[in-house]
Amino acid sequence: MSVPAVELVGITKRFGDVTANDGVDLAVERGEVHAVVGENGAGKSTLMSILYGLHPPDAGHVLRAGTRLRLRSPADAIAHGLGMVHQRFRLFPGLSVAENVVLGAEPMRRGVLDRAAARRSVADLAERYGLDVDPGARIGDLPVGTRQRVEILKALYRRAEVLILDEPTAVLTPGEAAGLFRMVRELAAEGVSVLLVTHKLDEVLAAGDRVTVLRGGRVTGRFPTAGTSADDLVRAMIGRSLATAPTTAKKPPATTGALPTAKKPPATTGVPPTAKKPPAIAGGAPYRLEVRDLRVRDRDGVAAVGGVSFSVRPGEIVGIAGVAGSGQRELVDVMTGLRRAHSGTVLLDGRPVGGARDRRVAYVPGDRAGRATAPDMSLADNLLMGDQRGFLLGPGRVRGRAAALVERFSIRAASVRAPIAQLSGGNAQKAVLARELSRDTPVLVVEEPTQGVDVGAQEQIHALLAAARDAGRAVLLQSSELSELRALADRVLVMFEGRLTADLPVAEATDERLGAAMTGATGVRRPAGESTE
Amino acid sequence: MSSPEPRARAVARLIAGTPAVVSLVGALLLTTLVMLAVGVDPGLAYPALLRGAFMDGNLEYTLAAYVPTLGMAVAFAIPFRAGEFNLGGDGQLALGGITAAALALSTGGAGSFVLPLIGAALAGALLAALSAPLHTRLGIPAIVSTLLLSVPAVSLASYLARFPLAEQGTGLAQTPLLPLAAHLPSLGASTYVTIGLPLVAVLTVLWLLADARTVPGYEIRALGANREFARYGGVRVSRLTALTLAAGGAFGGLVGGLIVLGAPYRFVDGALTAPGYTFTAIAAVLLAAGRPLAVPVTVALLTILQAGGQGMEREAGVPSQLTQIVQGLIIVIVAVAAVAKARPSRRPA
Amino acid sequence: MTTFLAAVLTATAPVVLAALGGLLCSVSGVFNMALEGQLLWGAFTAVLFSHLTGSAWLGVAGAVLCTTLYALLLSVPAVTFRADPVVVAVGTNLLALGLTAFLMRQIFGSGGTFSSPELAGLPTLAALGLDAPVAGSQSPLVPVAFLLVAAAAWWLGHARSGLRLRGIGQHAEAAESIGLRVPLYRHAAVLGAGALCGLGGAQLALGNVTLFSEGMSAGRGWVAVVAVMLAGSRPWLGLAACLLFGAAEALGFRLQGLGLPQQAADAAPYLITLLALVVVAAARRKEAPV
Amino acid sequence: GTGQPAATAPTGKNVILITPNPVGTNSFLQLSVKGAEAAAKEIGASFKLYESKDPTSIAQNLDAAVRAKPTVIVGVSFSFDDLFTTVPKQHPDQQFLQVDSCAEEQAANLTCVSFKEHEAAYLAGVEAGLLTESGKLGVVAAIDSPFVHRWIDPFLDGAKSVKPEATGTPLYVGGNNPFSDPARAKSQAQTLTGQGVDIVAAAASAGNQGVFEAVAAAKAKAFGVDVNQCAQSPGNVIDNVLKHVDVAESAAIKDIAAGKAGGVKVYGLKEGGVGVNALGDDLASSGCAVAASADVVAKVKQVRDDIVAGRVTVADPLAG
Ligand SMILES: Nc1ncnc2c1ncn2[C@@H]1O[C@H](COP(=O)(O)OP(=O)(O)OP(=O)(O)O)[C@@H](O)[C@H]1O
Ligand SMILES: Nc1ncnc2c1ncn2[C@@H]1O[C@H](COP(=O)(O)OP(=O)(O)OP(=O)(O)O)[C@@H](O)[C@H]1O
Ligand SMILES: [Mg+2]
Ligand SMILES: [Mg+2]
Repeated sequence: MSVPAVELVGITKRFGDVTANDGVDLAVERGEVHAVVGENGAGKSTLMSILYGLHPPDAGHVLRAGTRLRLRSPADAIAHGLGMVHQRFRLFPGLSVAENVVLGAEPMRRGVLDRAAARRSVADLAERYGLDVDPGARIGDLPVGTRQRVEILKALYRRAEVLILDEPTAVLTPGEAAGLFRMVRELAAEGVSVLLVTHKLDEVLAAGDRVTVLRGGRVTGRFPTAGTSADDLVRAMIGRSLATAPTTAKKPPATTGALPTAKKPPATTGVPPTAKKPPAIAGGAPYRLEVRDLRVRDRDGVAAVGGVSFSVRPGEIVGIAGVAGSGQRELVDVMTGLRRAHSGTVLLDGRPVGGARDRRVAYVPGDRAGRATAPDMSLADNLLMGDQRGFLLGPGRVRGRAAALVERFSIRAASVRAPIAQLSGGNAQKAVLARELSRDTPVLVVEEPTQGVDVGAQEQIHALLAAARDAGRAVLLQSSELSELRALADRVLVMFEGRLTADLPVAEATDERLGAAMTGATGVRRPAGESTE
Repeated sequence: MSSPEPRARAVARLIAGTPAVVSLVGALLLTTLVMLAVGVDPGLAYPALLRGAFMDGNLEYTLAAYVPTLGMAVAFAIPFRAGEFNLGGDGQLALGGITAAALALSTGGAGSFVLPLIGAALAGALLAALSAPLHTRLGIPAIVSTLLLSVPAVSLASYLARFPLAEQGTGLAQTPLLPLAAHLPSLGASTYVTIGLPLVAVLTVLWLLADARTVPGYEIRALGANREFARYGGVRVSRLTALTLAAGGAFGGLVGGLIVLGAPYRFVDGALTAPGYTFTAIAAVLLAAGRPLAVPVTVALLTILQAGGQGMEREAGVPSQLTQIVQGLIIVIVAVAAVAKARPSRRPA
Repeated sequence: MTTFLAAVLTATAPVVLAALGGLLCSVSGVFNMALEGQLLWGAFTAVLFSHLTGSAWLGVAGAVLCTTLYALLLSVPAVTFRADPVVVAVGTNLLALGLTAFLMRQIFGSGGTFSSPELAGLPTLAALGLDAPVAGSQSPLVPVAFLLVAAAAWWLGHARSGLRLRGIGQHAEAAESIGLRVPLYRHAAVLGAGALCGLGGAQLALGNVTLFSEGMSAGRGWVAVVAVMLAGSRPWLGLAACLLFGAAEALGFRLQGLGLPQQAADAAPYLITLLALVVVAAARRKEAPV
Repeated sequence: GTGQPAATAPTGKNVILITPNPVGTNSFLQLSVKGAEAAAKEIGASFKLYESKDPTSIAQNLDAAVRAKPTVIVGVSFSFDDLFTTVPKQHPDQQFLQVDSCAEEQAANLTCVSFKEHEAAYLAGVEAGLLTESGKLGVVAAIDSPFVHRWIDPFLDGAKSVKPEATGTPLYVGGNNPFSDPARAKSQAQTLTGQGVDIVAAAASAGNQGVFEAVAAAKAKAFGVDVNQCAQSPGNVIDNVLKHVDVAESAAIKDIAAGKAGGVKVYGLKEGGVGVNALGDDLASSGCAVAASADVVAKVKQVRDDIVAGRVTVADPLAG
């Protein structure tokens, strides 16, 4: 075999008591797409960061084409042809897309930054790889999905010979993800080595050549993708098979050790939840949540939501799909009380949602660092938010409550007193879910619940959502994973340019129909008595 | 190539393990060198520094300076926990002081010292609270507005002391002596250590408790850590911003009142701002680096340095410029030592 | 009116230079509150070198060099050791106050004020043959100060290093991950601010007047800090803030002559600046209703 | 300050001087240090200077001084009025000297030295009234405190006594460091000269030099304060309002050391404790511009005699 393009040898890394990597060996050939999978907190991001010069390893070293590297900072890594797309964005909020992409390797003309050239090359790259971005837009104004695309453009622009992608598709739409993998294959064909960290095993099997599985910081499996099944990977990852495939979580969740038994309504065992009659609401109203002709304007006075009406019954999960920036965010903001509507109403159990954050709605935001957590606060403090009541607040109570949630939702954290920023991406997401799902509210609004969480946790989260539904809560689920929507939702709403372009029972929500509605195609069936105008 | 490396690294780690010690030792070495260079005998200066802070009856001055500095530290720290910078301490101090003086004079002492203190705290709170709507409604950050409001407030107090409330026939711009009933009771024999000390101590403890063990304290911390997160969690962001600024301002005003109601029992123009309590306090809070419990300690450190500096001037005959040089250097070095304990590294990725 | 304008320009120039330095630091993500002490140090070293060499220009050069070196006292602790820049600044400001007063006694043999007919001050533009109504009475450093603002505005917007500096200030980890040496840029910004304060101090001590007196920076560095807070990363806005402030101050002097109390004149620049901020912010609010 | 760690004198005598502010640029405080140092030397005592930073530290310095039990404790200025009302009574064996003011209730062990600087300012005003061409006078003072009006009001009164139509404008430096902001003082003097003022009296401490620079450029003239400042800007300074703090203070210290303590010693024109350079024997070599106008000098001497004789009384702004 030829000399690997890059090789990690015996990498060990500890953070205090946590051993994130424990003697990891990993080699990537030239032109190979090498996937790295593992549970949340298995040490994937840490390994990639070491390779990229962000962390010095405690032991072990990195070889590039057979030569030992001294990686003191990313500058050294970049100098050796490495490029990385981070799980957490590293973008300059006040600069434009083009500036973000070229910074550090700027096109110059007569000693001066050549903005026109920068925009052109960014536009060209974006077109070539089918990534939809406006090179002139300010990063701070862009939705997360678009930001992710900018991160990818940055790596492409630098023509890295070894490209590290840490969960690049976590916030991409399926179309975009497909585009990304086409691009990855193309790059590999050009001789680029790609390290791909992801939780989506279908992506691994489709796009990867080989897979390395990490568990608790150690390598627990190495597979060629050919002839390997998702189940093989899962077994290496979590040491057992999944009881049910994630896509079938709609069925009553199988009992696994990690599941919160308290949340499981006893009546559901063996009975398909969809067949269950929704429990009655006080006052006899048929709907938990009613949205009537809602209109929201954004900062510039442009209609972000232009007349949306729908309702959610108790015991129903309603999915929301749509390309990023179609008004989902504003809609959710109004439903949670975080934003005032321009006109229209949102009723929750017959009473309007109002003013400040409405505590009757549990809400899992899609923007983890921006809204759902305070990265520098402790895990315990993060788990408390929304439930702070009364006046006195003993640290024992806070930590005790946190410890219970950590236990119940199997969040991997060294200590509940450490900043949540030290948690791995997926564990932070689990913490947010734990906090919101543990609250007993009539309505649950969830954005991208499984973004960045491992397959085991995905299964668990889906089960929890189903349990919430079975408990009679109304669940609104916004997700860019169509499979997730189909697996969980009873109905799927599609938004396009601030309006509902579809309201389909799940059985009719095929990829084609959803895709059409997401791009504004009309002719979609609407339930009687409701209108989108 | 690789054999000497681990040893070098081990040594580096050993040193890095005790950076606070190393930098403190470095600090002392450096200041000693500076002393020698400028002709001060360190053998006289250091003991004089300590004596100036603790002995020969100096302890009461150190305590007397500790009280206002600690009060101003809390005045800065409360809004700081919520992510707001209160740089208007001088204005709150002066306005509180002149309000206390005006109340004591106009009531002829009928309100004892309690009414003037309440008035002082309210005046400071109102001034600081002005910055809240400027931030939440107009987007003008408190760090700017508090600073811009500070000088006018100091000027206003100075104007009042110079004209309407002025004592006649003296060379200084000052109010007349305040009525006896309004004087702060002293603790023990000293005139400098008054009940201001237990008052500020109790209030500080209350703040520390509120910060660590109450819902508002938690919400304030969350607000400071991530404003959007707090809003998402149902925190009344605007109201809490105003509340923290007002609470900080109240501390500032209260300290002004305490100074005026203590010796020399009048508002002397410039006397409240001249000692620079505001900035010493800010430095102390920043030194505490987000650990509220450390604030009383860092305040003590800087106060001792200042009180001791005076003693050093008097007793070792060190001229005041040299005291400033030594203090300046020590502050720089303590700032380094405070963080040298390797900040918790943020995770990447 | 011309004397008024000339007075505003003269009074503003040192503040503009210091503010520009502070702005570079704030763009790079370091909050620089050490301007006051550096301005003082610049003024002292300018007078010292002018005195030693007999040339005002060598005085300026000496001030720039010495103040850049002095800025190491901020940059090394704050950038290399990541100490809190505000605390460090409190220390270096105090140090500058003591050090200048001490060295003054050692070198010039007297405390308080040093001035001498032999001390070379900066020539006016008129003396250099450039006589124009407002400009004639200014030292060459005054136009230099305003040109430097223009240069900085252009540099931050168009030069590669300027863009990188802005990026570093916005998100240091992001800058690091694209291989930028964050500390390097920050050191450069802080030292650059030192150089600018040296220039500002030289203008103050050899341009505005020709002397050194203890504590003569007299709060100009703090005004510069306020200007930086107002301006964010926009040099023109910083200049505007300085000019507004300077104009309000000069107006205050004139109104004092008409019976306005000194305290009101002292407060005026701050109140007018705040008022201007409020008006601008309110107008912006009206434009874009939420 | 110029405080040197002086070795304890063999006699065991010592003098402690406490200033209300850092001495820094303050020529008045510099003089008081000079006087006390000189007196200490003469009586064979050691000398220590305690510079205060603010009112609180004044009290602390005083307490520390009392503990040191020196021959005499000297406190400078009004800032000691409150303290010297109480402290000397508590320490009857300790001698105190207050310079430039006197505590309301004077104890027997407190000696006071005060000055009628308004008389000297009046004389300077007479000179200004005679020399002004525009009839517009100005004053640049550090801050608007009652105390500095002792230089402003009598100055303008003196000018009006010889030129009734003269007008006067006082401006105050103010700002962050009013006592040491020559640039701002210069700017204010420029404001005045821009308005046609041709004589500016400077009472701005370290700002004075800025005033001199401004008048030099505008072909106007200035007055200095406390010490002879004529040489600082040759040809541009007419005269100075002098206050011989050093002389008076040193005399008082020597008296106290000799056992003659107590009472208030007031130094006016009569006692020679205040004055202007025009009255001095060394006028010709003083460098002051007034030397060129013999008639002005003659008039000043006449007014001085009138004041000493009580034919003219100068209003003390502080007495009002
Ligand atoms: N800077 C840090 N300080 C402390 N602990 C850390 C730090 N970075 C990572 N860890 C810990 O190291 C372990 C591995 O984290 P890492 O981010 O590598 O996981 P991951 O495999 O990327 O997980 P995910 O799939 O959730 O992103 C976790 O337990 C995490 O909490
Ligand atoms: N300026 C911003 N700062 C921080 N986070 C932002 C910002 N803009 C958008 N986001 C985050 O990006 C996410 C998407 O935002 P946006 O409303 O534009 O898209 P959307 O319509 O909700 O689509 P999707 O959620 O499918 O990406 C939200 O979760 C939001 O929290
Ligand atoms: Mg990760
Ligand atoms: Mg993850």
